[in-house]
Amino acid sequence: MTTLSVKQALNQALHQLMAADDTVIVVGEDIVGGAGSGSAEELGGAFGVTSGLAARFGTARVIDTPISETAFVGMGIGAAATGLKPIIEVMFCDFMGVCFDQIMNQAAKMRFLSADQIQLPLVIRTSMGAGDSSGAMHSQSLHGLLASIAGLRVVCPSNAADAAGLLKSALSDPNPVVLLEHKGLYDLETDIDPALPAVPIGQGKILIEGAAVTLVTVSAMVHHAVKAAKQLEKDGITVEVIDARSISPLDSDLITKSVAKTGRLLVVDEGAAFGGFADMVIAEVAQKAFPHLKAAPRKITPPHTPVPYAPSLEQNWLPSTPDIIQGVKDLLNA
Amino acid sequence: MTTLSVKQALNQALHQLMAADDTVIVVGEDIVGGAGSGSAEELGGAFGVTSGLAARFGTARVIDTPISETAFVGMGIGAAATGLKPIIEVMFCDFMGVCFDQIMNQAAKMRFLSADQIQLPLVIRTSMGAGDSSGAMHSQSLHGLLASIAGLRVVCPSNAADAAGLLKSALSDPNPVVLLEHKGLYDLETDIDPALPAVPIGQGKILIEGAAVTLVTVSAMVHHAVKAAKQLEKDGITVEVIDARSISPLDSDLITKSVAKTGRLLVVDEGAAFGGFADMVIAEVAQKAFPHLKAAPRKITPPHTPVPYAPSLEQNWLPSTPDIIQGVKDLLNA
Amino acid sequence: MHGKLLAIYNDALRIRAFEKAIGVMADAGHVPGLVHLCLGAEVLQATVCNALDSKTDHVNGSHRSHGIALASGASPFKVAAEILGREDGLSSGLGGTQHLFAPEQGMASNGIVGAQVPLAAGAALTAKTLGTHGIAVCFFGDAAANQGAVLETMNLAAVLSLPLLFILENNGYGLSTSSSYASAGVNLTERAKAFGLESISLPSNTITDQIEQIHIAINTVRTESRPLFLEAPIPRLTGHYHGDAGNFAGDTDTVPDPLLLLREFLDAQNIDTASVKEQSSTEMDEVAGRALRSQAPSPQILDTWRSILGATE
Amino acid sequence: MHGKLLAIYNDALRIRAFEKAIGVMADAGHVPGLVHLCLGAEVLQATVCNALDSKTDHVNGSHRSHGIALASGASPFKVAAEILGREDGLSSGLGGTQHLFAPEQGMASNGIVGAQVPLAAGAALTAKTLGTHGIAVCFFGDAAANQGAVLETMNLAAVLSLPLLFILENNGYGLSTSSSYASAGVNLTERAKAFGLESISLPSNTITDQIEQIHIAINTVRTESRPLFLEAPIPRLTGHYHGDAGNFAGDTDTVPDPLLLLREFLDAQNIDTASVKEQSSTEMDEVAGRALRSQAPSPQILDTWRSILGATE
Ligand SMILES: Cc1ncc(C[n+]2csc(CCOP(=O)(O)OP(=O)(O)O)c2C)c(N)n1
Ligand SMILES: Cc1ncc(C[n+]2csc(CCOP(=O)(O)OP(=O)(O)O)c2C)c(N)n1
Ligand SMILES: [Mg+2]
Ligand SMILES: [Mg+2]
Repeated sequence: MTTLSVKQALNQALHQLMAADDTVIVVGEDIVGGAGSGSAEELGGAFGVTSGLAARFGTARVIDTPISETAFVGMGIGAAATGLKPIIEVMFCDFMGVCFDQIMNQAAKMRFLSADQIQLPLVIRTSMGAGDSSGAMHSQSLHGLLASIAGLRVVCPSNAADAAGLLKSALSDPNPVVLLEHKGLYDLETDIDPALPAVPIGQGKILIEGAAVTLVTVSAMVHHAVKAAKQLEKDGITVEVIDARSISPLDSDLITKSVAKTGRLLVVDEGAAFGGFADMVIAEVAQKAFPHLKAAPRKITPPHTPVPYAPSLEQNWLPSTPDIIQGVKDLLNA
Repeated sequence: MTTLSVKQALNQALHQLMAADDTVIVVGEDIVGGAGSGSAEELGGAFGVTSGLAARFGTARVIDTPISETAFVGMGIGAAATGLKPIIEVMFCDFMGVCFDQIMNQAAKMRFLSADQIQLPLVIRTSMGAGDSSGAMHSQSLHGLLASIAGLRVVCPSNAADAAGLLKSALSDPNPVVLLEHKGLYDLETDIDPALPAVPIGQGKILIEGAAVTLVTVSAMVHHAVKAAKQLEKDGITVEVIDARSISPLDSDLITKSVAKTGRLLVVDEGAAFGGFADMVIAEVAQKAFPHLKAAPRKITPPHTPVPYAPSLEQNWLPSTPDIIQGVKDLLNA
Repeated sequence: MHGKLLAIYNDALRIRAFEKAIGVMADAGHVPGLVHLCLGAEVLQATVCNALDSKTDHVNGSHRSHGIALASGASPFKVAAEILGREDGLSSGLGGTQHLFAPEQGMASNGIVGAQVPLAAGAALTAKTLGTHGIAVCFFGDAAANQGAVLETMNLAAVLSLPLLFILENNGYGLSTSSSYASAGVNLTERAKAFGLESISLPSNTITDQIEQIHIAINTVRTESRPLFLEAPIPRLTGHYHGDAGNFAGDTDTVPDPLLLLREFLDAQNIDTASVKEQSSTEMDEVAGRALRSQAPSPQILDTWRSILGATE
Repeated sequence: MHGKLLAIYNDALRIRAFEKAIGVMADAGHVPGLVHLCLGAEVLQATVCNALDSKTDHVNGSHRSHGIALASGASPFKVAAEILGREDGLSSGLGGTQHLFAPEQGMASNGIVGAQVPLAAGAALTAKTLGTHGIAVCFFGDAAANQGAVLETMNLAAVLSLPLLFILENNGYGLSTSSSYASAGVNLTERAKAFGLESISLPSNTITDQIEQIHIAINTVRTESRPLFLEAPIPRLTGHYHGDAGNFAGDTDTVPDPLLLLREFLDAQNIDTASVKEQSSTEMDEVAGRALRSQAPSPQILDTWRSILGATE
C-alpha cells in the first residue's frame, strides 16, 4: 500500500501504460507545456496529470496541440482506428462542445458502422465538476449526456485507485471510453496498491452496506454521500452507498439488487437535473426493481440551471452532505 | 380548416412570421439555394421548408451560408442577443455535433450568465428521425440529449398544426428553442386552422383517452402509438395516448395525472435507449406518481446502438406498432 | 508510364461503370436512401489510390466515396451490397453509402462534411509514430473547406508535420451552393498555403500533367513526411445526389470530363481502350446483379450489437 | 488628437489600475476562481472601445476581457463585484470573470476560446440588417486563431460582408504554448487575408501609429460595412492567469508595454499624466473596496432561475 492522490495515481498509470506499450501516445493542450517557448520546464497539463511523460517518452509520443479540439480529438480517433492507443486530454469536459461531432458521430459510431472491423482503443481524459468558481463553462458534469450516446463508455472515478484502474481498463477496451476526472478530487489522497491494478468498466462498488436506503452516486458526490451515511448511522439509519463508477455501462444488477434489499432509492449527482445520470438510475430501478420499491425513488441534483460562479451560489447549487441527510430522511418518511 | 402537410404548415408559418416582423431572419445552408450558381430557381432548403421566402423577403433576410454550422449558429445566437429574431436551420440534428459548443455553452447559458439582461428570441430548426435509410449520421433523434441541457427549450411536433404553432411560440420565447422536425412527417397532411395559431411550449396533449395504460410519446412515434391504441381498443384495452410535444419543459402534470388514473406507464420513443426521453419520463413518473403505479413503468425504444442503414435493420431497430401493442399487453400482464 | 495510365484508366472506368450501375439500381428503387455518385472524380480517385500501398497507407473520404473504396481495392460487390443495405456489404448493411469501411484496404468514408479530415490526420500520426513510411490521404469537397474540422486540421498537420495529403475535390458546388459564393478569398489553394502547407492546384486540362503532379505530391508527402495540399478541379457530372433536380450541377465547359481526356490521350497513343471499357461495364453489371441477390441482413445482428454496446442490459 | 490620446491613456490606466486591484484582491484570497488579467492589452482595448458607440456597436471578448468591459463603459464597481462573485456584479455573480455581460454597453465575454467570434458576427448581422451603421468587434488571442469557430467566422464574415472587426490580441502564447509552435504559416495576418479579409498587422512600436491605424480600421468597417482583420502584438505582462508560475510569459523586449510608450509620448508632448495616474489608482482602490463590501448573492436567486429554466417543475 502506498498513499497517492488521484492526480498522482493517474500520472503513474500513464507512466506505466506508456512504458509497457510503444503504441500508447498522449495528446492534448499544454500536456507537455511550454512548447516553442524555449523553456525546458514541463507544465504537464493544466492539472499536472501528464507531468514527466514528455521527459521520459519524448514529444513524439507526448504531443502538445494547438487549441483545436476537433482536429486533435479526431486525430486521436483516427490514430486509434489505425494502430495506436491514444489517450487524449480535453482540458475540461465543457470544451467537448467544440469537438462534439468527433465524439458523438465519429468515435461513438465507428465500431458499429464498420461492423466491428474497427475497434477503438481510445481514451478521452477530461475534467468535470463544480465547486471551485470556475464558472458555467469550466464546471459542467457531462457524464449523463455522454452516456446517452450509444457506442461510448463513460466512467467517473471517485478516488485514486479507481482513477488509475479505470484508465487502464479504458485503454484496453474496444470501445472509446471517456474518463471524467473531478477537478475537486485531483488532490485527494488515499491508500492504494502501488501496482495500480485495472478496475473493470461496468462494475459499481458498494462502499457502505446498509438496510434502509440505497444511495447511488458517482465522482465527488461519493464523498458527500459517505459522510452523510456515517452521520445517519449515528441516528440508527443505515444507508447502502454505491459508487456507480461506470455510467455506461451501468451496473444495473448491483443497484437493483441493493434496492431489492432496501426498497428505497436515492440518487445523488451533480450532473443534469433532467435527463442526467440521476434519471438514468431512477428509470432503470423503476423498470427493474419496481416490486421492491417501498417509496418513490428520489434524486438530489443541482437545479436545472447552468453552474453559477459566486461561491455562495455554487455551494448552494451543489448537493451537500446535509441535503443528502435530509433526502434520506425524507425518503424514509415518504 | 384547410389541409396542410407539416412542411407546408412550417413554410406558411415562416411566411407569416417574416411578414409580421422585419427583425425575423432565416439562416442556413441552401435555404435559399443556388447561391452563386446564376440560377434564379430557389431550392428552399434540403427539405423545401423555406421555399419562397427569399423571393418574397430578399436574401438580406433569408441567408444562405457556407457549411460552417459553428459560425452561422453562433451568428444566429449573437443576432438574437442584439435585436434580431433569427430562425436558424441546421439541416439534420446529427450535424449539431459540429456546432455543439454554440448550442450547449452559448445559446443555452447566455440568459442565465447575463442574469436575464439578455434573452434569446432564437429558434433552431432541425430535422430528426430514422426510417429512410439515411444512415447513422443523418437519422438521430437528439431531443433527449438536448433537453438535458439547462437553458434550452426542446419541442418535437408530430403534425402540421403543432409544427407551425410551436414554431410561433418558439420565436417569442425568451429562451432558445430547438424545434425538431421529423423527416418522415414532412409530407404528412392534416386538417388545420389556416391561421396557424401558436401552440404553447410545455403543454402535452391527450390524443386518445383511455383507462388501462398511459402511453407517452412524441414526434413520428405518435402515429404508431395512435395506431396501436386503436387496435387495442378492439380488444377492449383503452390506452391514453399523450403526445408530449414539448420535451423541455415536459408537461409533467398532464402525464402524472394520467398515470394517477391508469396506474400504468409506457413510453415509446425513437431516441436514446439510455438517458433519453423515455428515461426522463419514467424517472419523472416514478418520482411523482409512484403511489399510483400498479406495475413497473416500461419503455419501448430502439436498442442502444447507432441507427443502422439497411431497411431490414432500420425497421427492426425502430419501435413499431406491433411492438407497442405487445408492450401494452405485457404491461397489463405485469 | 503508359502502363500506369492504362491502369488508372481502367480503375477510373470501373468506378464510372460502378456508379452508373448504382444509378440504374437507384432508379429501379433498390437503393434505400440517397446516394452521392462520384461521376467526374474517377480519374482523380483512381490516380491517388493506385499510388498508395494499402499495407501502410490510409484514405479517408467524404460522403462521395464509392470511387475511393473501389480504387483502394475494396470489393465492388461488397461496396455495392453495402450501398444496397445487404448482408454481404462491407459492414453488413450497418453503414451504407456514406459510411464505407474497408480497413484492410486502408479506406473509410464519412457522413459529416469535413469530419474525415481530422481522422485522416490520425492515420498519418499512426504512420509517423510507427515509422511505417505510410501516408494518409483525405479527400474533401470545396464546401467542406469551410468547416472548422478541415481548417483546424490544416494547421495541426503543419504543426506536427504529419504525412498527410489533403485533396480538395473542387467541383464548384456544395449541395446547391456555388463555391464562388460560399468560399471567400482568392482561392482555396491560397488559403491552404496560409496554414503553412505546400499547396498545389492541379492544372485543369492536361490530364497527364495532373496525374504526374499527383504522383509527385504523394511522393513528397511520403519521402519528406510532411503534409501537402492539392486542389483538384473536377466536374460535377450529376447533381448533388443521384436523381436530384440537378439544376445545380457544375459546368463541364470549364472543367472537362477527366475520363474523356484520359481516353483521348490513350487513343492518341494508339492504346486500345475499347476492350477495357467493355470489361468494366460487364464486370459492374455482374457485380450489381450479384449485390441485388444478396440477402437483407438479419435483424439478429442488432441483438449482437445491443449486447456489445448496451448500457444497462 | 492629443485629447483623444489622453482619453485613451486615461482609460488604459484605469484598466491597469483595475487589474492591479483585482490582483491584490486575488492574492488576499477574495477572488474565488482563477482570473486572467489583461495587463499589456489596455491601450489596445481602450483605443478600440473608445472609438465605438455603445448604442449601435458591440464588442465580444475572450476569457481575458476585464479591460474591454471597462473600456466599453461598464461600471468598474459592477465588473469588480462580478469578478468577486457578489450581488452587485454585472450578473449578480452568476457569470464571473470570464462571462461578463454589459449589454447596455454592447459588451460580452466568453469562457470558451474562440466562441465569442461567431457571436460577434451575429451582432454585426444585426447592425447590418437593422441598418444602424453599427459595427461589431471581436477580440481573440493568438491561440484562439486555431479554433474552427474563429476560422469559419472569418470566411462567413467575408461571404456576408459583415461589418465585423476581428482583433487578434497576439501576446505570443496560449496558456503555456508559444504561438510559434501552435500556429503554422507565415503569420496570422496572412492567414486572415487568405479568407478574403483585408488584414492589417499593427506596427509594434509606434504607439500613435497603432492608435491611428485602429481608428482607420474601425472607420473602414463602419463606412464600408465589411469585415477587417487587425493583428495587434501585445506583451503578456503576467502569466496566463494571475498567480500562475509565470514561466511562460511573453517577451517584453520585443513587444514593449504600450502603456509605457503612450506615457512617454504624452510626456514628450509635455502633457501631464501624473495626475491621471494618481486618479485612476485612487478610483480603482475605492472600487475594489466597495466591491469587497458588496454582499454575496442570495441563494434565493437560484430558486428564481430554477423556475425560469426548470424542465419539469
Ligand atoms: C456538417 C455537415 N453539414 C452539412 C451536411 C449536408 N451536406 C452533405 S454533402 C453537402 C455538400 C458538400 O459539398 P462539398 O464538400 O463541396 O462536396 P461535394 O458534395 O461537392 O462532393 C452538404 C451540405 C453534412 N453532411 N454535414
Ligand atoms: C475550447 C477551449 N479550449 C481550451 C480552453 C482553455 N484555455 C483557456 S484560455 C487558453 C489559452 C488561450 O490563448 P489565447 O487565445 O492566445 O489568449 P490569451 O490567453 O493569450 O489572451 C486556453 C487553452 C478553453 N477555455 N476553451
Ligand atoms: Mg463540392
Ligand atoms: Mg495568446
